[in-house]
Amino acid sequence: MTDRPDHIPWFRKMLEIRLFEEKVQELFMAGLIEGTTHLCQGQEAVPVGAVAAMHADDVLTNTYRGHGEALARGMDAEAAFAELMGRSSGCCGGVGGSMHLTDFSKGNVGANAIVGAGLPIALGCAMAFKLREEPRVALTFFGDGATNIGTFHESLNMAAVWKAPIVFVITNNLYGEYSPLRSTTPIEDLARRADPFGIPGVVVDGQDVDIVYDNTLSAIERARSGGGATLLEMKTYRYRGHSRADPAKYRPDGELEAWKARDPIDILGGRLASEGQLSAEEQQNLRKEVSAEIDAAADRAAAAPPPTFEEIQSYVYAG
Amino acid sequence: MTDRPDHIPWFRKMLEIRLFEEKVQELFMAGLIEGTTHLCQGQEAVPVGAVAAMHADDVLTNTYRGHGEALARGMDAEAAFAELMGRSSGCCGGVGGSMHLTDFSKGNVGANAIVGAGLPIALGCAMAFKLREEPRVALTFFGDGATNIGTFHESLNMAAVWKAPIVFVITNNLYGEYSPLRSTTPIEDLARRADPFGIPGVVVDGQDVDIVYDNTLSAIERARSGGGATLLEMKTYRYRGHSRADPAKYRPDGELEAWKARDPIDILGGRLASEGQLSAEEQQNLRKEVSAEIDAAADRAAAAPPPTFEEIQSYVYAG
Amino acid sequence: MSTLAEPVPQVQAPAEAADEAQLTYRDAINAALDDEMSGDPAVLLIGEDIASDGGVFKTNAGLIEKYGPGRILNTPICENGFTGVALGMALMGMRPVVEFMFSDFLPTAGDQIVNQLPKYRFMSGGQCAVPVTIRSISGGTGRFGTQHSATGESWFMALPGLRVVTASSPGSAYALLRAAIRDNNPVLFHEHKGLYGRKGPVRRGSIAEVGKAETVRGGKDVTIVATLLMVERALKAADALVEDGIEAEVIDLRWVRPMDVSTVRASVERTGRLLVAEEQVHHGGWGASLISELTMGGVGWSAPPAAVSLPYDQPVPYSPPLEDALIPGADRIAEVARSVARH
Amino acid sequence: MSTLAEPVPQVQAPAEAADEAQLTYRDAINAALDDEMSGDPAVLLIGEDIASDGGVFKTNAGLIEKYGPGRILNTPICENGFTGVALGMALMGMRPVVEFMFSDFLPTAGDQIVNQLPKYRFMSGGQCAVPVTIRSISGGTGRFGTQHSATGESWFMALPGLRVVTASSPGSAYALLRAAIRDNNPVLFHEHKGLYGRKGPVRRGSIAEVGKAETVRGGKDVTIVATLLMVERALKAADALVEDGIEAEVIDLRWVRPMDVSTVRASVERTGRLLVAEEQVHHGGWGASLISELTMGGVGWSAPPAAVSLPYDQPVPYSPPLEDALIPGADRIAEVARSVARH
Ligand SMILES: Cc1ncc(C[n+]2csc(CCOP(=O)(O)OP(=O)(O)O)c2C)c(N)n1
Ligand SMILES: Cc1ncc(C[n+]2csc(CCOP(=O)(O)OP(=O)(O)O)c2C)c(N)n1
Ligand SMILES: [Mg+2]
Ligand SMILES: [Mg+2]
Repeated sequence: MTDRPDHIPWFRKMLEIRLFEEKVQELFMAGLIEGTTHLCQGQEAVPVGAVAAMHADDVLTNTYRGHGEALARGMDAEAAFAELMGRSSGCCGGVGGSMHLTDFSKGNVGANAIVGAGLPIALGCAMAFKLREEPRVALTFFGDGATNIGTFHESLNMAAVWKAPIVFVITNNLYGEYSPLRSTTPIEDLARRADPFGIPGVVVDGQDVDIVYDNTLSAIERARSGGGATLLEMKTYRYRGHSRADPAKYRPDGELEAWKARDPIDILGGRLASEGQLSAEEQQNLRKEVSAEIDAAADRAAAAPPPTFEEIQSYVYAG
Repeated sequence: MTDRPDHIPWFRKMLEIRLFEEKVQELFMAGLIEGTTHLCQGQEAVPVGAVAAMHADDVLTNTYRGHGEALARGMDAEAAFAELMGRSSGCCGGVGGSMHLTDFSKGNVGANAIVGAGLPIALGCAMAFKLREEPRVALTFFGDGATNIGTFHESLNMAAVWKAPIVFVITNNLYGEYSPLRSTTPIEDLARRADPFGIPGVVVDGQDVDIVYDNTLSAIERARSGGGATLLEMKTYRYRGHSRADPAKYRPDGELEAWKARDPIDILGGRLASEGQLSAEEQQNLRKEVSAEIDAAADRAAAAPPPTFEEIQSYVYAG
Repeated sequence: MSTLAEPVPQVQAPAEAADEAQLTYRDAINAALDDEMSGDPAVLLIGEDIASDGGVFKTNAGLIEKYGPGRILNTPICENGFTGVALGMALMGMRPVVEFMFSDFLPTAGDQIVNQLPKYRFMSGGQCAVPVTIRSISGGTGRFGTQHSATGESWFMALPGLRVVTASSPGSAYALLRAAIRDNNPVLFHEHKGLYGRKGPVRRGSIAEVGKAETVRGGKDVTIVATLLMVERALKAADALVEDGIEAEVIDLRWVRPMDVSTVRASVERTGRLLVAEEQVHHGGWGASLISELTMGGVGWSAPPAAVSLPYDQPVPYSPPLEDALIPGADRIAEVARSVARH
Repeated sequence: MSTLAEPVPQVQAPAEAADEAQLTYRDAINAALDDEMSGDPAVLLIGEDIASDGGVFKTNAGLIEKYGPGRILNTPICENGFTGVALGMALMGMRPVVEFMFSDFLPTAGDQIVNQLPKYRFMSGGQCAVPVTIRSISGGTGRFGTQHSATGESWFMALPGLRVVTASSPGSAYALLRAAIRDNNPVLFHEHKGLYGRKGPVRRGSIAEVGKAETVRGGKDVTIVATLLMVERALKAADALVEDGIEAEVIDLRWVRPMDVSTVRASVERTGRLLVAEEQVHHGGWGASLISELTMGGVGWSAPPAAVSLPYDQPVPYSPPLEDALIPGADRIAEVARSVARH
């Protein structure tokens, strides 16, 4: 394992993501968030570990299930909630909603609601860096289901032939909507999908934030030093259904429980406790603290007004 | 090598394709064929060997560079020439042209001018066979360049997950238009692109019609017996430029000559001569015979009228 | 020179007469699928997540149990690929019904929709037919945001060889979907996700006529032409207009291609006034083509025709109050109808 | 309620005044690319086979030698992918010019063109700009057959956030392409493959105004609006009409989005008569939107407007005489103009 940064902020961030998502669910029930939302409880080690390996001026694209990466890159929970509530103070002025927690100031250059669309866009960022000889890297986060759509293939192919500074991160949570991976994908380890492009593909335990961090760091360093693209497959699981409307009845009995037994927050929490860095009690207190912050952020967000048409007019065309 | 069918018709068919394409070039110069055309001189072993392995009720889709497969499946040269000249008697009534030598009566269910488009269409045919439990197989022919577009990936993925009776045939002639394979594709052996779908990928010497036949037959038999899809990579070369307008200046010195030294017609011709099946003189006579047939077919085609709007009206909508 | 040279196909006689039942729009679609699947073994469904739990919008409830996975092909996420698969199946004699979870995804299958489905028969010289139906789930009001709220009903209206149809009610959804599946040509069938819960009469066994609009309310003062959710809102507007002494005729256009200009023309020749109600920007949409055709045909306008469309040139925003304000409501339709009627 | 709410952008002043030269349409495009590339290191070209031998239509001759492979990115065959790459580059401050070898391939990049390029800035709440130009090679007359002859100029006209422009001559190709590349929004730039060899005056340094049509010939009896190849044919028709004593005004529409309705309206207010000349079916095209806007705006028609479009509802066939008969020629434009003028 490489020389590791302080883990307590990671633990805190994972808690923040977990509690943020739970709050989102609650706000949905209360009618304060409308439409749909795609939550990532259970997957927190992936955004936190991967983002920790990025430099501040690296960029990422991600998906509708993108709250984790947004928060991991330091988006303010209030701006995120406000976006989900469609308020003018949201990170996208309230026009984006749950599927678009984009924040250019934090290098989150596009949460996308179209499966696969973010991959070539991230590659474009990477190519801009390469052509301008800037030591920057682009990451793109997407799901297991996205490895079946053509843009996945097109993006990996171009990235490989151009030796682009990019890292492709599959968050393999075993399902694309209601469809289990095996019903749509003929292989189990998606990392294998790197081979026809001659780039490395790595299977990563997505429940362990340290392992996520280490593997992402290697891939990013490889990219930054001119070694080209890597495909990382993070094996993880989403605790909730695909979106708000989905009770996830398609899951076999016991599957959820088995994954919960390797909860990413518990894994890191256990490690911090056993290393004497953060006791169980301290973890409990931290959870309460974060929870209070989340509640307060949601309240502040709810107090903001929606945007006006005048306000959003300038979002359509650039001057 | 499997129990081989009579090779003389294969030799004749390869000659027919070669001379047909040369005639097309001539007719272009004479202004009798307009627009563009994509010739396949040098690649003849692929259509002839692969098609020889098909049953009559198997089907294929292919591309704008599809004269070889059309003739190999028994399309009348006159109907092909007439199509290229835009005559009513053409295989598609003169509305298709050089890029669309489609003939449903021969199981050629679509020559396509969009790179990659024919793959999922062939897969649909294969799935119809599978769902209706018919012992039929679909083949789809496409170029090396087509392995970079998304539909390639999507089609192989679906074919694999559904265990469809299909054979994917890459005619790897080392170039996509002006771009050499290595400038657009990060690996050399495209057969490797089968791996992420868990299906076999086989590199095949596309200059030797026997080897083409054997490998295609195995793949077809595998598909017919429920074994699923195979990706075949036929290594070959096109003697002419991409299309009529292309002098192919991008080719390195000596490359064309090196490939001509392994000309597919010469390879089979040499074998037939050494086996005493068809002497060099007989081969010469056959060439003259085929050449005369081709000329006559072109003349007959040229005598036919173009279609009328009344005639083609019914091509738009099915009743 | 006619610009709508497309031959109007013969009327397809209803297969069986049957009773009327009250069904939701969702259940009407389910019933149409069920009836076509039971009547013709060549009909099968293709799409993402369509087999489990009735599909994302529950339109397929019960079908997997009844017909099994051989008739309901759950696909990976690859719209262009599986639309091509549908085309290939159609060439081999099947009648696939493809589901697009959101109309916004239609462009991901752009090649198959633009270059293949409508042209395949033509460029083969009429050697084949392409009986593929694409069910596409359209429209706003759901707070689905910028990339999940398009109606898309006009995106592919300029393609000879393709038919494009929209369903505004349970009854029309049922009869039109059956017509679409039975048609031997590719049909893009638009459902509106805001209508799934609506109840209405469905005549089981009815099959709509291809290319025929439906006058859903008679009136003499102004003609309102609408599609999808806008039909309901136009009818509501017509109710409100009664108080102003205005009798609005409401036409559900149904088919964006081929377009039934003559039904609209006959109406406008009586009313002299036209309003198109569209959940899209006017520029490039069916409303513009309709107004153009009528004008070129020399209709005698008593007042200039008008459009109630998305009033701002922008994509659909998530923010709920803005989405509501953007999509034409009955009030706005009534207001514009009043000014047209009084002109 | 305006249906064309899009703000008309400010006029961009020509960067430098310069001399007029006679260039081919092909060379005018080459010159525009060269001038933008030399003036701004952020401009780069992306596309298939664009580096070798000047590209398939030779518009890029000499550029690879001058700017090297870092400014001319030759891509694999994957239109959706490389259009997404262009978008990503634009987000990072570059100004990519993407080449689509044939407009028919635009739908293969449907997702990036419909859901990404025009919406990316909007759904981010205005956080970014997307200065991507797509050069798309359009049109028939080349005997390229059903899947390589589309103009496609109207396919994406209904998308707020996108601009769509067409070039009809060397001079307009040059000035419009420079404007497209300089615009901070995604622009779909259509070239007509039948025009590459045409020669005409090009004012080096000129930059066209976004959204502005150009009156290319004055006249008082009838207004003819055209794009791409149809502009040349409309001008030829206008010449022929002189013998009938008809003075036709010819307007090169240029921008399909935003559309310069006011220039056309001003003309039609004088002539009372309008003809749109389109290399497309009328249904769903810009001609229909133009006629609809004018009619809704209350233009006083002296005669019903007319369209010279593809006269049959079918894709473009290969057969040369049929292709020639399908695409409107000067004769047909003149003939219809006569009947409109005499109405
Ligand atoms: C092109 C496209 N097709 C379909 C959808 C609908 N859809 C949204 S999410 C999703 C499943 C994606 O699964 P995966 O990539 O595994 O990501 P996850 O949702 O599990 O994070 C689907 C089918 C879409 N958004 N875009
Ligand atoms: C989607 C699409 N993009 C681009 C083209 C233009 N084009 C026609 S053939 C070709 C090269 C294809 O190369 P390959 O697949 O190797 O086949 P080959 O021509 O060598 O037989 C290209 C780029 C096309 N027809 N379709
Ligand atoms: Mg998943
Ligand atoms: Mg090739």
